[in-house]
Amino acid sequence: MKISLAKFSIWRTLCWASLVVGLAGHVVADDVVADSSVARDGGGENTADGANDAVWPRQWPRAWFEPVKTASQLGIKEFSQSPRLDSKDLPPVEQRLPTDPVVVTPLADIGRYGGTMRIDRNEWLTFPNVEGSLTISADMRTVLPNLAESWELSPDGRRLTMTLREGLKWSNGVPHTSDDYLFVFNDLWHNEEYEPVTRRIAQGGRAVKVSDRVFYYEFEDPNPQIVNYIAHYGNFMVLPKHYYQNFHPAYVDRETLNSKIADMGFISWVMFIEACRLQRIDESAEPPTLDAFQIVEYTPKRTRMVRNPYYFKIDPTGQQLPYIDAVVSQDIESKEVIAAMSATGQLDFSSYELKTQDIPLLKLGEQSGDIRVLIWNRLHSVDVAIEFNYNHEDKKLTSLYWERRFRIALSVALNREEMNQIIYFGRGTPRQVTAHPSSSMFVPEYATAYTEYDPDRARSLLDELGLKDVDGDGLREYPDGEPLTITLEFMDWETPKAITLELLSVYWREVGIDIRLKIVDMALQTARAHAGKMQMTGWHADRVTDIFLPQMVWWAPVHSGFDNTMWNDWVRWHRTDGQIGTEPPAVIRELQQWSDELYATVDPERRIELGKKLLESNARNLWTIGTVGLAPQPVVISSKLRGVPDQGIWGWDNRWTLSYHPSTWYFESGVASNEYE
Amino acid sequence: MTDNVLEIRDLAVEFKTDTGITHALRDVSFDVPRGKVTAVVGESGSGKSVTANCIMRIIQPPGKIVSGDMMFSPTRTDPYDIVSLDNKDPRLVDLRGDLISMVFQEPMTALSPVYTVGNQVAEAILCHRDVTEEEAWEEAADMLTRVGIDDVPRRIHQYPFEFSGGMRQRVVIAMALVCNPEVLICDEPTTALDVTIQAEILTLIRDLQQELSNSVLFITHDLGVVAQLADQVVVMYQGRVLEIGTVRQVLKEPLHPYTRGLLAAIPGIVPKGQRLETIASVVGDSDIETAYPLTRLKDGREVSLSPEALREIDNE
Amino acid sequence: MSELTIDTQIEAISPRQLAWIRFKRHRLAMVSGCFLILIYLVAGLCEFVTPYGTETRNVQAINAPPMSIHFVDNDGSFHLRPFVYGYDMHINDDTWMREYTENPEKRYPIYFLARGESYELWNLIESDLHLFTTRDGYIHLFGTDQLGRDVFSRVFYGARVSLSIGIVGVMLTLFFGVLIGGLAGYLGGLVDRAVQRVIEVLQSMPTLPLWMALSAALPVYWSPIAVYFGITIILSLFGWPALARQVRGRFLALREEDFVVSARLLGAGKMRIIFKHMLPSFTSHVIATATLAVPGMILGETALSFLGIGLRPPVVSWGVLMQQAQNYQVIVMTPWLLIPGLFVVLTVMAFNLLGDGLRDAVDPYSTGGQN
Amino acid sequence: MRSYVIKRLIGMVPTLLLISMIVFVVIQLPPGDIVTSTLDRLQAQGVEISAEQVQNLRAQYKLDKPMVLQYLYWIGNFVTGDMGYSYLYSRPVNELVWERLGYTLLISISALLFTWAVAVPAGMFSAVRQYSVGDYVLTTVMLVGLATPSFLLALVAMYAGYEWFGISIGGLFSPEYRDVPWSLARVGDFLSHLWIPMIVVGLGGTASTMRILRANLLDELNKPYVVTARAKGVPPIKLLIKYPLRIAINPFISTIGLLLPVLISGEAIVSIVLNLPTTGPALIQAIVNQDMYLAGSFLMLLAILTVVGMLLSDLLLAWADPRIRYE
Repeated sequence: MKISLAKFSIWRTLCWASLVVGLAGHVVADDVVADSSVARDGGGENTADGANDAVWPRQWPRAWFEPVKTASQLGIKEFSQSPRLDSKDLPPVEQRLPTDPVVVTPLADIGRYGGTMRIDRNEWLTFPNVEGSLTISADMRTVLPNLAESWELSPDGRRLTMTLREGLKWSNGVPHTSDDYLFVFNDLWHNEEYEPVTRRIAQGGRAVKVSDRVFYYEFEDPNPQIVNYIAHYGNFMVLPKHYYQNFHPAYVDRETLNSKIADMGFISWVMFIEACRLQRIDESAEPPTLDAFQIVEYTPKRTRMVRNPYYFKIDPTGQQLPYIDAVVSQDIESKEVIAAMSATGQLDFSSYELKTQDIPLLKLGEQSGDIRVLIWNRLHSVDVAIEFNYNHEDKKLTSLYWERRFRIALSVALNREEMNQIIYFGRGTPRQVTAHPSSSMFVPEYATAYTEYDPDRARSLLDELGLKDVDGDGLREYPDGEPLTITLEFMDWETPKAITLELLSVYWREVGIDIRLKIVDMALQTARAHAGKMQMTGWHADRVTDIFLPQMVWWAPVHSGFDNTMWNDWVRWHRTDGQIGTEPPAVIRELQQWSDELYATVDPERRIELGKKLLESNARNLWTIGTVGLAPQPVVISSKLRGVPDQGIWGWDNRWTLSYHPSTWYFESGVASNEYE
Repeated sequence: MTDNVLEIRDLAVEFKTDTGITHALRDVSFDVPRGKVTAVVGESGSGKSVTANCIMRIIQPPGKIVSGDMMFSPTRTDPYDIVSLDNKDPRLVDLRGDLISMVFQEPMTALSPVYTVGNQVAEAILCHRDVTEEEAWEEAADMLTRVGIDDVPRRIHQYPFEFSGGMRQRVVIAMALVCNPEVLICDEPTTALDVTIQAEILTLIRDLQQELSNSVLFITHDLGVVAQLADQVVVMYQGRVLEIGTVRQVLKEPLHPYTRGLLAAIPGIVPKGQRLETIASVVGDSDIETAYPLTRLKDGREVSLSPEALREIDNE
Repeated sequence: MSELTIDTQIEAISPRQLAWIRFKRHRLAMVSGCFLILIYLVAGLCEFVTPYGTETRNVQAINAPPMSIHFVDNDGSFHLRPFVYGYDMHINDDTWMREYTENPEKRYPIYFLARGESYELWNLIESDLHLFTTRDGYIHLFGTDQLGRDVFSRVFYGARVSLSIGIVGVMLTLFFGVLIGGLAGYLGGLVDRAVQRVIEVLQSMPTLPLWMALSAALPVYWSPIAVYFGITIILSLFGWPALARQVRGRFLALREEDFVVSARLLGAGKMRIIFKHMLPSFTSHVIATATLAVPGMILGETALSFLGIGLRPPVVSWGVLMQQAQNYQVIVMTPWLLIPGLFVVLTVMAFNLLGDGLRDAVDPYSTGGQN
Repeated sequence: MRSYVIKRLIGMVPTLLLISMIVFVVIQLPPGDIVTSTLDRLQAQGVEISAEQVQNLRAQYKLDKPMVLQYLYWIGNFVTGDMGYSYLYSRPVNELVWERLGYTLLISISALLFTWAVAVPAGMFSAVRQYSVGDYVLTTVMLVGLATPSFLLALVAMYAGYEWFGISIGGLFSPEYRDVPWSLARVGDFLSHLWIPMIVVGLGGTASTMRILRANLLDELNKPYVVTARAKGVPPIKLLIKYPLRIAINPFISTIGLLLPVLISGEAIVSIVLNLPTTGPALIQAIVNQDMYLAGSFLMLLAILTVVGMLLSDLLLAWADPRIRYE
């Protein structure tokens, strides 16, 4: 038992420990942000030395840490295409590829064309259609070029200039230009109908076109985080203007637009563009894409995608990517069925809806030889972070929340090691909510603060607060004798929340805190989170890597949403400069100020310093309580699927598979494909 | 060919129930003469209907024929013993409805409510004759007319619940006679009907019998009906035959005390002001309980009496 | 069932005695009745009957299979006191499965009426006496769930909730059904027509989708006990029409009976006539019908809880237990978590058989009464 | 007959109106509404929305109007075939419901047929061979079927289907047929998947149907008209079918209408377990996500389905039983 545990975590422990020590000063996101050229060269240097091989799985090609090379750099002159395209009435492949195509390094072997990948619809999130101007390196700290061949952030952090690659085309052959970025930034994000309140990252900004290939984002205040934002979120910042402008009031007169939208069965153009963009409607098959696959058929039950003939990436032998011809995603409504379908080889790639507890079943299915079960590692700091609603209308409750001793009591009441054994087969890590070990702001002590199991201490802390069991039912009441019960509402998505919280409620009841669980769905969670009605909720603590950490989801009241409803009033107060909401206590004001400064500073040292301060505050005060994190994530693939790394990091921060280049995944011979035409 | 179309000998039927074996028929023997009307009389439970059901071989479990034989001598086929027929014997199909047919007590329920009368009458023909549906319906219409139903072309398509009780019984009779059976068994056909209608039905049966010259086995408890209709009378009690004779013999000069009792219990014969006799008051139950074999007398009648009583009769 | 006891003092056979005699002939119904009495008894005393509480976890036995009871140990010697062997748990590195092997070293004898975990019976009587338990080690006759909780104990704690929902729900149904059906049948006319229409409408709606919609509308902050009653009320909301229809029919027939007419002529009030004269005359039918309605309630609760919109932890009901067992994994990996389902099946069957028996006993001519 | 049909059709109108009111109330019960769902989408992208904007949205969806008006809008549009807009799927409800409703209907009807195909012969056998071993075995099996929660049955059937018959898990098609146009092979594949939900949904109703039939038959078997027909010389099997069965079956032609809501309920939960593309899973999704128009349309259409089912069963009964027709 002990041995196996050790064996499994060697990689992880080594990885993060040495990374913090050895790499922290070397290749960090901040350098990249400050100067793109450094990152491009730096990445290359770094992966060359042996230390890196020890940190990251040996299997990963070092090219995954570097800026992509182009065909001319590697001297590739001959290009070829999938036989599927031979019969099509298309220009030759050389003309479809950009002037200097991007070369992607596969995991190991050069792949072969063909096959249809079957996935669950939600898996499309993780098997991404994510081509943005910038992208993330496999180390989750470095920003790399993608559609843009270079970028430059001005020293004051106010202007980001992007230079696109030459000859990029949408999947319908229409040239891809700066206008496609300007359309999103200026015409959507700064349109009052589309976004009544401009999102934080775009506030006081505009996009300006220099040429078809060059444009820049300019901001009133320093906004260096825009680079990280684009690296992570860039695919949402570019849309085919030539298609969407037909549905935008700036380009079509109102009456025509309204009647057109109404004819299509929509209430407003905003809803149409949103639904189309998020691929929820039949029309989602119409707009062209820059991604590896384009949708050709959309129904509420399934989506069919085929290769984009104008995709801009090739493999080292000059073959146009992707290798796989088509992807079919079906809407599997019953989540319970997905594990069974995965285990019986009915899906070629499946992970998003799988949980750690599913691993034995999947491993059993692996014996049939149809599938392989890879164990990746979730990047979530903890699988369930407990969120106190400090602004709840029940003032009695919030004043209790505000007691640090109360939060500490609740934290040490949790037997995290037992949770780890029961839910994670002992292969997770008991933790608090803090940065991911890969982060430059990670401090190990913050992760272990108040994680030791000490129910006696919890009881005495609660006693100190005057919470006593008056009526003898084993549960504590308020000092004035009123019953104390907390309702925890949560969505059972992604990480194993239901079982974790069931266990948590047992521990808390053991120290006398009455906690009630209620599973809710997205709409209800959102509604109640917005209204600040939830007394307590839980969400997995992602957004903890360097790319994402400055967004300040967990560390300070500057963001609220369905996933974070700890302090809505304080967030509002901060966002509106005190016009609405409530002024937070001084200690919270301080967090907001640090957060603002961290967001705006262009000084990498200062940023790390501020980040650590915020993390320390959380470790000391336990604004949120953590459970178990860095847990194993099953990834089920068809045994015929090649190019998927055996070990990977799983989560939203790195867009799940983005840096492992799904376009280079391929099917071994013998896979039938009837999906293409 | 014998004069009797049916000769029943020593027929015994038992019903096995939770409480033991009930002897429904014990050594029943009598003949049904050809072309005559034989009436079987007796009170409820005397075994009249069981006898009829035995002849049709439609006795339901737990009832069972345990012994005896019923020699059936139809004109159309060779004679055979009905009792000995196997359940799957093809002759059984001809027997039921073709050679022998039956009219039941309850005209209200003897017809299925979900089929038209035409359908149910024609079915009887279709079961036995190799004719087309149209021909069967024509024959059925013909028969319905003969049993006195008006406006047959319309009514043939109606359902039983659209008919009055008497009309329904006419339909049942039509159904029974449509194949021109050699024996017609009427199991209390008029009991459930109004008195006026009773008379009409009886007239109908008698007229048709004379017209078609079938043999009729007429089961009833009504001695008035017997007098009107029958040539020969069989008196039954508790599963036994007590007395057999011509209608004149039995009704005018009953030999068996039970028969006498039966006659005495008929209202109307009793002078005004006198109490109506019960059978038990005429003959003690114990007398009837004692079983004696049927003895054939000189005048051809048969009676089940103690040797003493028989001697007495002889002496007269 | 107290209605069915025979008063031997009465010489003439009352209708109830007659019914009891008829009922006794239904052997299956008798067996079912005994089973139900037993399981209600066990559910009522589940703190005593089960060795552990609902939240007691055994971390050494996560998803452990049921233990078998032994009399003969590994050396072949016989012990009068039955015992179980403790488990050795090992997580297989390849399959990630928890593999359990019986360890002959860990022999845990079973003691009856022994001291164990302390509890409060009905939140009143404090005790630690259990029907059976072990002194050292642990005993999981039905195995354990994913948190290492004893399935045996949870099944019977769950029985308390599920079975009481059946009874409480049927009581509510009865109340609504008899009241509404009775009024409609007695008053007739406009009221009757309106009730008829409502019954028709409610009966023509698929119940489960409506239950789903209503359960989803229960406020999240409701306490478990409030949710319990909420669910019960929702379940009975669509149960009463069938009963009301039947009651109405009986009322219509009874209304013309002599004793009712005479009561009316004597000037008795409507309510008095209904409750004093008419209701008692068909109590037994109502009881039989109510018995047949219980399974629907129990199945309804399991279905809603199974869908996650009924009861929820820490309340333990059969439906809540089944919710854990709702996926393919359970059948393949931990089939013993389906044991609560077995109890649902047995109980529902028992109620059906008992109801049939009762109905035959009180009304031998009704359809379906041939068993 | 015609006047009977017309009378029944007119009688449906108030029923349906009443149902629509109940449905409307039910879908209004859960907290939250469509505006919150819209907020969710905007918020997911880091957008916060102002109170005024919320008000505008509410006005846009007529949520600021009184309940009665909202109901009238809804039912008025519904009658004219406009079922509103699903926010969950971003599609007009019209486009979403029919295919699912079709599969629901298909499964329910095949379950009904299964119920009959099993219950009628089994009931006949049990009645004719009353108290035989076969009678007890059949009764027991049916009773177990009746007592087993349908989701449990579905789970076990899913497992058995995969382990023993190699039927792919989830859905109504094998993977290779899931996404191709209809063909004979696809129909075959569909049928090979249909039997699991068909049996699981149908089994619950089979037990009660069989028991009713058995009892009815036992009542009818000794009726005089059966003896008459027997005496007429009708062969045994034909006799059984044409006479007692024909009558015994009438009372439960009228129960088809009552069976339909039960089947649809069963279908909903079974489809959730088996992941079938029917109304059940979509309905629960719509309910928990407060997709009011979608949930309301499903509830309403299912109710209409059963009301029409009841009408049809009444008409069928009238056709089968002349006594009713001529009343």
